[in-house]
Amino acid sequence: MDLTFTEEERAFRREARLWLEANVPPGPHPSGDTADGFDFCRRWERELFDARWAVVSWPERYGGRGASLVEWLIFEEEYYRAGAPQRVSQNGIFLLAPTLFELGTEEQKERILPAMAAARALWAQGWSEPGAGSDLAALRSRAVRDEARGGWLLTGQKTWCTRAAFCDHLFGLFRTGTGKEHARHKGLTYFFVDLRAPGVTVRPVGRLDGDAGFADVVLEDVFVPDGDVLGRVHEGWSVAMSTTSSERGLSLRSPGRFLATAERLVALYRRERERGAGVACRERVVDALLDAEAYRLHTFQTVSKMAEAGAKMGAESSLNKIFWSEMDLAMHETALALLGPSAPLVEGPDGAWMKGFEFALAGPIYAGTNEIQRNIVAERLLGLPRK
Amino acid sequence: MDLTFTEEERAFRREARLWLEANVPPGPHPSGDTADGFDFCRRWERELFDARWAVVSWPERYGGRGASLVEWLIFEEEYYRAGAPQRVSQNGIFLLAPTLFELGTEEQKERILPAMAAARALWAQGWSEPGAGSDLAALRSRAVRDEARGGWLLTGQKTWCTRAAFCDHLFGLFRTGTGKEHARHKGLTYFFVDLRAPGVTVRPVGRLDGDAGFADVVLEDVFVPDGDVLGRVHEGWSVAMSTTSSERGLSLRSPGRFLATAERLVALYRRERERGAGVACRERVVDALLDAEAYRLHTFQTVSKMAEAGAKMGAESSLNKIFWSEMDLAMHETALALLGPSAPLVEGPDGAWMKGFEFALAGPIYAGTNEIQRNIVAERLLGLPRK
Amino acid sequence: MRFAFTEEQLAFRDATRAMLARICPATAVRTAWDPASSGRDPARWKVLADAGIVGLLVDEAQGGLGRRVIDLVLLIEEAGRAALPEPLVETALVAAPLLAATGSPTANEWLARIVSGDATITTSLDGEPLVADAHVADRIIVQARDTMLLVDPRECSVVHQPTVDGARRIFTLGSDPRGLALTPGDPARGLAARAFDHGALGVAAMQLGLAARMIDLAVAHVSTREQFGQPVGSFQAVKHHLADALLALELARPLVYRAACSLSHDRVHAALHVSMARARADQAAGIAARKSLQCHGAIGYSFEYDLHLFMKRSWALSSAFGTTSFHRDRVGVVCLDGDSPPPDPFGEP
Amino acid sequence: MRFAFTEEQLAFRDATRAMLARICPATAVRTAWDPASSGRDPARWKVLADAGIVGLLVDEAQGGLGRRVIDLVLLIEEAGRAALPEPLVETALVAAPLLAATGSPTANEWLARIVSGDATITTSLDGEPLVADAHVADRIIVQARDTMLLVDPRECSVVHQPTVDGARRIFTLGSDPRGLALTPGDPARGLAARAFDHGALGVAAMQLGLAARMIDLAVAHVSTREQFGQPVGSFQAVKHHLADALLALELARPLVYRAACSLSHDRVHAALHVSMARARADQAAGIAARKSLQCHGAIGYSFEYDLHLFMKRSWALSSAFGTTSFHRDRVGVVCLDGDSPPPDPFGEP
Repeated sequence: MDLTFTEEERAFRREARLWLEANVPPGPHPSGDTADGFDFCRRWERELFDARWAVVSWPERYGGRGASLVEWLIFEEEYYRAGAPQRVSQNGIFLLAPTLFELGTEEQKERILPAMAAARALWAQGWSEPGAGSDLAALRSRAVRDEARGGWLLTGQKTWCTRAAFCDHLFGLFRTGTGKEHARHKGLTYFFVDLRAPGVTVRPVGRLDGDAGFADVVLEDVFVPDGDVLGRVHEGWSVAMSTTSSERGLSLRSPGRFLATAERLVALYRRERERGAGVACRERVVDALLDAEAYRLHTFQTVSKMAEAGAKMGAESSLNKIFWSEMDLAMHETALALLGPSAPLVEGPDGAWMKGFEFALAGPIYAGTNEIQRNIVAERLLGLPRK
Repeated sequence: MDLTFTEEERAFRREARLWLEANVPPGPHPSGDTADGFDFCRRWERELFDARWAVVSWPERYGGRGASLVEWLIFEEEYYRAGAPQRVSQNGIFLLAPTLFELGTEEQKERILPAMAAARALWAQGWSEPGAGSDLAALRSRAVRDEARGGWLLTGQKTWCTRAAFCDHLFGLFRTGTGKEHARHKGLTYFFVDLRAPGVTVRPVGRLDGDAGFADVVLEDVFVPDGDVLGRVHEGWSVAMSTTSSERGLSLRSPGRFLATAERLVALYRRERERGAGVACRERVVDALLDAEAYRLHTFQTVSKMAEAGAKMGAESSLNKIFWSEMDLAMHETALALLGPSAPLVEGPDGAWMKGFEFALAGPIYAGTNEIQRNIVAERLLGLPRK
Repeated sequence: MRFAFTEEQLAFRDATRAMLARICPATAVRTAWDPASSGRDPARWKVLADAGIVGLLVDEAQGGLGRRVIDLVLLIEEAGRAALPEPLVETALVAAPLLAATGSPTANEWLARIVSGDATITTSLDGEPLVADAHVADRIIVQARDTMLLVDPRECSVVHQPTVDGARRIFTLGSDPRGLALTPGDPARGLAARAFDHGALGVAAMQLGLAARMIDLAVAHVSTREQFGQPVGSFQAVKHHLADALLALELARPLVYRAACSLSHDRVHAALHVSMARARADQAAGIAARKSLQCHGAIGYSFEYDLHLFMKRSWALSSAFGTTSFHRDRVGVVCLDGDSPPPDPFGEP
Repeated sequence: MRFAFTEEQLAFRDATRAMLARICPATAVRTAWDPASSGRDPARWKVLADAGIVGLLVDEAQGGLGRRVIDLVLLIEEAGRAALPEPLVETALVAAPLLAATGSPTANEWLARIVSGDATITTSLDGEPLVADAHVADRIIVQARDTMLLVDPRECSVVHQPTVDGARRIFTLGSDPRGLALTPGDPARGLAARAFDHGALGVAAMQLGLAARMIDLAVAHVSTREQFGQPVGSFQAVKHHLADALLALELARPLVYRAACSLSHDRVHAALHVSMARARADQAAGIAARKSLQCHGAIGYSFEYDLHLFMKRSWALSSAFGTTSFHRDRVGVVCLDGDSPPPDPFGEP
């Protein structure tokens, strides 16, 4: 066990820090869930890519640096430390790419990954449907074989597609099997959909926090060629599961984000302490520090294990997801308590806390509700009986 | 709405307070869950009865004062305020008696109630069985008809019978119906059992807190005459439900108990504050005060409603049970945090907190676990669908 | 000892609930979000005034109903259930009794206008720098230490401060506003303290109604929404979330009603009782928001669905007339910090 | 950066777990409750010593294995899993390094006896008035400000203070015990501070093992116990209770292992890291106790069932080498109270 960074890791951090300090545009940045903000973020993503910081852990030939997982975590820490803009490439990079690396064809990887990294093509996820939220296997959107054209015709409705109003592509599951043997988790196929293709209608859906990045995506006989199927036909569930495991676990919410929030919270505590307020919140700020520190160390522990044993994140990603989502919410609640009378304000220097609180409220819901995650922890990690 | 006490209520409180101040033996009192302590408590119960404080809300002819529910609450407050001994008559008075008043024959009431009030006969409850805890309807102890002797032969095992090692009688449910139509909640009958009757074996079971009041009661062909059936044969479930509703709700844990605990907690906080400790616990002590106050007011609200509308406690008793049991635990946890290094000690002036904590841990379990109670709240008060 | 509302009080509550369902459905609250509009509906306000609600606490001599806080608390709760955008707490529960108590010559004139629904008045008390509805209020009662002024907001600079709740409009006032002096010297502080407690109690009552509404929405949703082939509400985790929300609400209620009673009778511990009420009513609404949203899943997170209207009002109100933390702290100050004993826990409730 | 134990460390842990399952089953812990006995088993202690565990941190020159805290932490965790009654933390993790650090002439002699299993030594540090195992310890290291004495407990009055855990024996010492001076002057405080942190880390490791054991017991119970025609463990509320317990445990682990690492390398923030570890390990054990008991229902509440042996050890240990509150507070003191910035959150872990 060696909890000091290697000389290489330190050098990597220094390089990242210097570049970010020199290049991060001064804040506050517009939200990537608005049209203008999305454009701003897309331009920023391109700068990141040009400096080879967009996808540090990817192989160089796809635009990365072949960085280790520890280095990737270091980059993430520096990214949030620098207060850099929101990453609108996130769903592609963190949800789709790991699956593509594992199960995509060489042609797919070369076609999709560099464009994704360079923010030439931005991706939205298409998991949920109006009748299939936590119960993803209940999805009903279908794909019908179009043998003549060598592909599929997709029909149905996807909902809660993050930033789909602005993205270029969507990935998601569609029901290809129709027989009884294809109910629920069986007979699904993982597709890539061009959001500009004929038959696609994107309808923005307002979010609780007022931003409009969410969208419903309605598909009517949208043609998708065979080359845009990921993995095998009818086996989309197991293809998708490696992605949702990423979403829940390691990659979507790296510790750097929460270290940065905790640091801001400590600064807020100190400021309010001088005003004479906040004593009652001290215990909660201590908990925020403990949470952020525990999550950082836990993640280092996980990547050390993965690096050594080549292990994948399994049900442990559910533990992560419960922890970061509830930590994030608690930190923002504490900040609002510290802000006192000005907590409800959404503009000015402190307004970001209320916006952040609203966003944090979604954490225990998306990527599989925390109720589902606790079931998974109990059943898969503790071995409790399924119903 | 009038939140001041009437002149009669004040006079009642004064009288109770004066008598208790003059008569409560100096503490600490032995636990009623030990043999010696039980005898001590039984003698005390007799003193209470002789002064007509044992069962203030009962009619005078059974040994009470015909006091109102508000007066009963006032007596309870004064009782805990005075730090009077544990009431080993509790299970009879609070669990059996309300049912007996409602469903007992005149003969049963006259035979059982005065003796219970005078602590000549002390009662244990016999609900749980080894295979039937939260799932009370799974009980398997049986009663077989003995037509010749005009009664029933009881066989089976009851467990977690509070103080049964020292009590005289037990009340509980036994399966009298055997057909398919008598499964689960049906075909049960409510019996009184003499714990000295032939065929009864009482086996003390140690409790987590070291006291030995719990017992298993094993019955082998124990004869119980027809006169010791409460309510109708085969309808014991509905008979028992009015009792468990009392147990969960209003009567078993009156607010006085928690007001007294909160008062002790405040004193402990002030003492520890002077030692320089306890600042971090201030929020928790505030919560204890709020809890105790809320529970007191909520109870006054309930009895006002009951007095006016003649309403019975229904599923609301489940709300009460969740609240008082979790409040009690939180108060004791706070006290232990305040005690600091001496928290684990079980003797000396502060040792009562650890003992109280251990006892409080049982609260969310007995009388129907809080998980079951939350189901009841959700299904009966909010109308959520049963599975 | 009788801790129950009268038949009349309950009937007035039921009528108010029915009326608000008609004049202030969720769509109306949504309309009040429109930043291009004032977000206020004079016609709705007039209905409330005509029903006697706005002038409930005003003396009969000025055309009011001459009632007490305890008669108003259930109606404020209904306003919470409806997320009423208009400043009912500010005008009916804070400004009206404050005006009456100043004994100022102009007070009666304004009280009559409040009763008739022709005037809304809000307040800016010491330590409460944010003023509700300064964009529409006819007057603002501004207290600064020992002075209390009746200020015409059109004659001083008011700056809108956008909050999380688009229907709640909050403003800062320019420094040193000028207006008509209401009380000379010392009494101002005492009156302001009482007004502050009235406002805090009003917020507590609003929170009860908001919590109840959020729970209702969640119950309706989980009873019909199916996942895994069964209603979401049949899952134990969902049941327990909503049971927790109901528990917090039901145990907060009596604290709020008691505080209303204590204010009505000017009881010595009224301020403590108000703070106890706020501590738990704010908490109950916070739990109801959190649990209801969670039980809704992503649907509750969409702007088109109504839940957020109530959640956001609750968050916004948690900082009005003292924050939740302020009120919790005040309980500690009275009961823990001093060396004098706290109120007798076995005394009058 | 490599946050993982070595194969050898894991193998030593596995061997220790197997050994403790043999020499310290729950029945043995129950035996240690007997108030008529010392509650200690010299034969068991000898096995631990022979395995090299007791003397793990002692220099090879004195017969020990010359290892670091990071090599011991997993074994202490196993002692927690077994609720080992003997003073392993006190002797192996606190007294032995403290003795060695004093450089006192008699230290080596006692270190050799510790290694061989012939001596147990516990401590009484400033601010920690309660001494473990004074009834059986061969010596007690007593610190009072700048002095540190090696005291023979038979030569000073020790008074048993019964705790909730019958297997944990705690004593107060008579005032001004006499004994052999170990260090003159100032260094005593520094050494004692380090010993205190060693003890606190040991408690944290014990708590991890206790928590794991309690969760194991609950999982085993709810997987077989049936109510309402199905295993109790198939109810969602039960699943979520135990998931919460596991969550707390798994997120506490890395804090404890990091603290062990920091102590091993005398890192500048080692004391802070220890307090972070204690804050969360105590909490995890508390949650495991509460949730496991709840999932057991009444069965867990009986003295005959083993769960309480582990719960009570956990409660007793929460006050040893600083209370949970003390350690939480120390995190606040370092990171919040001063005006100097806290440790860089983006620095070395």
